Amino acid sequence: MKLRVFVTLKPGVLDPQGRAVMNSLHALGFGSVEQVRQGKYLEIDLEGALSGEELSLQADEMCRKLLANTVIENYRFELAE
Amino acid sequence: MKLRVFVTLKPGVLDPQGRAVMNSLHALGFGSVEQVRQGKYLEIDLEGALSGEELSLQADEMCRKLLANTVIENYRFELAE
Amino acid sequence: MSEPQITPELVREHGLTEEDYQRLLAILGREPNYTELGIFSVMWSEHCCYKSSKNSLKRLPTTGACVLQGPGENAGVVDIGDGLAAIFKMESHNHPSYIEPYQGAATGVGGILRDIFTMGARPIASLNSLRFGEPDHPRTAYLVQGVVAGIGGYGNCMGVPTVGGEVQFHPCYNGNILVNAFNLGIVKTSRIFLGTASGEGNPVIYVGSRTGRDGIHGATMASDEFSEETEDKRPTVQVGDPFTEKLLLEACLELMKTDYVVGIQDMGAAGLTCSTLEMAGRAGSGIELNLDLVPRREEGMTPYELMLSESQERMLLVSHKGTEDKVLEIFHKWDLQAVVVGTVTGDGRLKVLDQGRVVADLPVNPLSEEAPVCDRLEERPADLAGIQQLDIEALPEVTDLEGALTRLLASPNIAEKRWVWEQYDHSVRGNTLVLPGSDAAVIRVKGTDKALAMAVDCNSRYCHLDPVTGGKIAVAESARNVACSGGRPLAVTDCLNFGNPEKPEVMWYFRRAMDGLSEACRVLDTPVIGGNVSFYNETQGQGIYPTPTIGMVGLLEHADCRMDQWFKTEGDVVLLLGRNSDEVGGSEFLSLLHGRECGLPPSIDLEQEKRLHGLLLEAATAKLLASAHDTSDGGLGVALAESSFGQHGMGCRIDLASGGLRHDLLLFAETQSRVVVSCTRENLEAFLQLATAASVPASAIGSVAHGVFSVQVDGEPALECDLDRLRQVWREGFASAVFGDGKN
Amino acid sequence: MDMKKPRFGVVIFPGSNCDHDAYHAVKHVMGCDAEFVWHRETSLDGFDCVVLPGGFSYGDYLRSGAVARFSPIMAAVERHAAAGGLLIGICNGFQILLEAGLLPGALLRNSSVKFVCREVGVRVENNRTPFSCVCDAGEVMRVPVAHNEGSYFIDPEGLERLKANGQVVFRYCPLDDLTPGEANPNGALDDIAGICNEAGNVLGMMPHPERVCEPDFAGGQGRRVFDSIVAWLGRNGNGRGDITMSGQD
Ligand SMILES: Nc1ncnc2c1ncn2[C@@H]1O[C@H](COP(=O)(O)OP(=O)(O)O)[C@@H](O)[C@H]1O
Ligand SMILES: [Mg+2]
Repeated sequence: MKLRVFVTLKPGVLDPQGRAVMNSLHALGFGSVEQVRQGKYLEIDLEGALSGEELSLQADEMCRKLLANTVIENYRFELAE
Repeated sequence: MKLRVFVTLKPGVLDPQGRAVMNSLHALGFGSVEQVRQGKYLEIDLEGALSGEELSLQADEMCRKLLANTVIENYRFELAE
Repeated sequence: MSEPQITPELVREHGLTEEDYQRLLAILGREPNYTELGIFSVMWSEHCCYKSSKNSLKRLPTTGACVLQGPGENAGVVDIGDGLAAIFKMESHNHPSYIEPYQGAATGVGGILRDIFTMGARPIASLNSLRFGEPDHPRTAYLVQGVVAGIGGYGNCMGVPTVGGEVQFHPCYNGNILVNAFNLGIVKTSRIFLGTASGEGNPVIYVGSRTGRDGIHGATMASDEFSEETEDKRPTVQVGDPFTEKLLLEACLELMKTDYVVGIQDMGAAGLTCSTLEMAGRAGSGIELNLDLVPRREEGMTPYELMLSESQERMLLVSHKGTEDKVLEIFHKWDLQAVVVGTVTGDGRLKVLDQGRVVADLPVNPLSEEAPVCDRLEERPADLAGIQQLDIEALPEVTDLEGALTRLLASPNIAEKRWVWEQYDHSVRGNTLVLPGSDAAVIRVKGTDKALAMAVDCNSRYCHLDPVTGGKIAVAESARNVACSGGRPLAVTDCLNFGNPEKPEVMWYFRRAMDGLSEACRVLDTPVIGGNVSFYNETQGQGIYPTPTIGMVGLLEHADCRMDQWFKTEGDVVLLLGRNSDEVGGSEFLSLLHGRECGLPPSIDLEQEKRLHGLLLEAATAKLLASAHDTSDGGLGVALAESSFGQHGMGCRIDLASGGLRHDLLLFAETQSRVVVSCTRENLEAFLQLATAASVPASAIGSVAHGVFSVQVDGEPALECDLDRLRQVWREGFASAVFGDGKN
Repeated sequence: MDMKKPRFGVVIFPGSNCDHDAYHAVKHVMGCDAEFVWHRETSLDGFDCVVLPGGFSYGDYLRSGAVARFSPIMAAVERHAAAGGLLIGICNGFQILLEAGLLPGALLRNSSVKFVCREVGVRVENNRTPFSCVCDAGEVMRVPVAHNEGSYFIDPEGLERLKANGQVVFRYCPLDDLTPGEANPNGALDDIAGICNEAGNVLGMMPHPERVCEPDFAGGQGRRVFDSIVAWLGRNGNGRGDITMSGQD
């Protein structure tokens, strides 16, 4: 199984990296860029025979415990074969 | 328009972050984790009236020029309303 | 697994000439297999065997009273008293940093740190010497950002302060930047470890990161010119893992408190190949290596790949038989991989096994001893005589001296480098007595009264115009920076960055620069204890200027006798040591204000230089001086301004005697062996006596004044500047030249 | 009064690199007892003050402090804090305390998106804590920062609570006209450089006082923090005296 996790900063939390990327894109001539938010993307290979429901619970636990800091970040994940 | 960009390390390129996350997940009892690769995820808001084809070209250019370091990274993107 | 046939093409692709190959056949007594060919190829690459430079390097002075270990080991060692030694070295990571600036620079730092701690020393200070192309070249900003972030990223994580360095910009580096990393560590003289594999039957242990397909052919890549095809070699770029290296550092130092270790060496270029061959070579022993036991990061790796991989953060060590379990335990405590992968043998051969098969079986000594040495042709560049011409009289006089000073201070070569060194943790370990920004960094040696001063320097424009003089000045200036901080220059490490040695002009430059370095090191009594040669710094046939960078280390017996370059107290007397002249050839002034790079660089009298250092040291020891700053790029005018930019807000009021010199030349010529010092009125007499005794010309030229920058010549106003504005120009020059206004 | 020397425990996580500096400051400069504690240990019994030092625990991979907070020693750190023992996290140590929930808020990437190492002004906002009790209110110390992720963040209600409880112990402030760079080196909310918990016995700060405890280093003003700890421990007989956090910020 493949678990894909997306971690993003919560709205309202400053994102200096995103801003720096936006400025660079503007400098490169990509004027249509209005906002950039930078987050993390994790690809996790899982083995084992957990069912969909249990797997989801486990993935959620990984995110809450470690992968995201819920004080400042939101997370979202996808499970795929 | 929303542009979502996923940047990942090329296969074979060392990913010390991914390894550290994996070790930590193991220590937390998530023994089923076999591999972790950490990448970047960017959400970019675009304004303007470019068509699908042109937009794709532009997005691709952004990735090549700035968002991904193609020496060691691969990228992939999605465009959505 | 089918391996490529050995064909003439394959041999050539491995960078071996027909002659090299015949030599290889003679050593082996048979055809090599693919793995063996790979091993020969990396061992006989320029990078590993110094075939073009060996003969010239032999001429460098490498011994001296303080030298405990000269070139040949991972790094050189000097005695600093109190039972302690300083281990230091500088190394280049130019090509990788051009391809991937962050990772290239980061792994450069990682490599030099391993060279230091592999000998048992704890790294306590790093320096870096950087060369980029023109500030407005399209790639420069990207490269500057990446290289600086990479050096910081690795060093900061390691907890080793980066305390100084230099950054220069010149079009000759547009396609070939230079990233030279220096590190210094401290060790007890009784606990120095060498890279030797002695004692038949002793276990050979692999520690650190797993082996992946990183940088295969990196060692040969460093010996190739860049070309369009280099693009394809890109995946050879390696990613650094400073966290693992930090664990490796702590584990190694913990291990080195025990008596288990026989020898230890890091795996740098050509990883397992180089480390096994060199360790066995030094001991006159052999090694049997079982590749099945080598930890791997990827599946299906061939013996060729395993032997040639340059994966970072790995070490090889030999321990006493029977202690291996205890050794492994220490590494495991630090969450590190550690495995016995072989045994020391007595047959003088490197034998490599893979799945029960012998995949390489080579005699150790002949491989290095009979490595090819090239007697490269040399030829004086035909156009040199032309560019050495400069009619100083005919040079239009610059009358707007304030404008000239402002432009010089804003030039990214002279402007403050704060943008760079604020990205480096320069105060971790709590020893940094003189922070970046002054002539040399001064680092206290904990547990003693002592401190070490260190600086890196090279003026490649001088070397381009006259390599002998340029070489001498690189040594003299770095030593002068150390002396200005109160240190007695002890010893040198070098990083010799040149173009393609197969070009006779490059070789001509190289040998002349060596002559200059050798003579200066001999006269100043600062032996070369290690370093590195980087050839092939060329892109599409365009080579860099010769850039023999010098890293100088000096000792302060008493840390509280240190000096820095900043004026301190209103009313202190400002003095100039040395004599002025109109030697404006090769200067920053000539380049910036006249757009010309020509003439001969300033001349240098090494004996005079040595007396100057002696005087500075005496004065520092007697605590007579409040500040000392040498004049270098930008000459006397810039030196006076720089001394006025300290935290105290103290500028100066100066009246110079022109001695008949044109005012622009008086202020901006880069005449050597000059230092601007300041002292209290009470100390003036005593200091002048010392100067007279040392036969160093010293003249009082003015006094320290708060918030003022005013220079008269022969009583007439020459520079009346707003100190705050000057300082601001100098502060902002770097970022605005490289990133444009407002950005970054 | 108990004249026993205060005992400091300096925790070493894999990747800690200011551990030696903290140890040097408390042991060799302050003359206190100090011991290193490896992160796999499970007890902190007998320590009057525990230091989580700076560095790059676990390489700062994922997020600073995210992995270290799960180290075995952290259970003992939590017990030590809950029992009222003094606990100070510096730089990476601060990040670990936040990740572990022992202090509120989070640290974001510096607004410059660059690592920053520079001397900054650190103003004492609350001098009634064990970490600032010998300082004058409003006193400014010259202390270096050195970090990538030091921009303190907390939601508006959280910020109000911090202020109301006097939990903002240190703020960045200008030094003098000649020291370049903005007073606030990282974009921290409300210029916050250091905070404590409600009880006042747990402090986290980004600046590195341990690097500048001797006069040769930036004037040695970092020592004020350790002088405070020692004075406070002395006053309370190394016991777990009550901390009065009262008073508005
Ligand atoms: N790359 C760098 N890294 C750290 N410090 C640097 C770097 N470049 C310059 N510096 C610091 O800036 C100051 C001025 O450098 P430089 O102009 O090269 O001095 P000098 O002319 O005396 O050799 C020195 O203290 C130097 O250490
Ligand atoms: Mg200098």
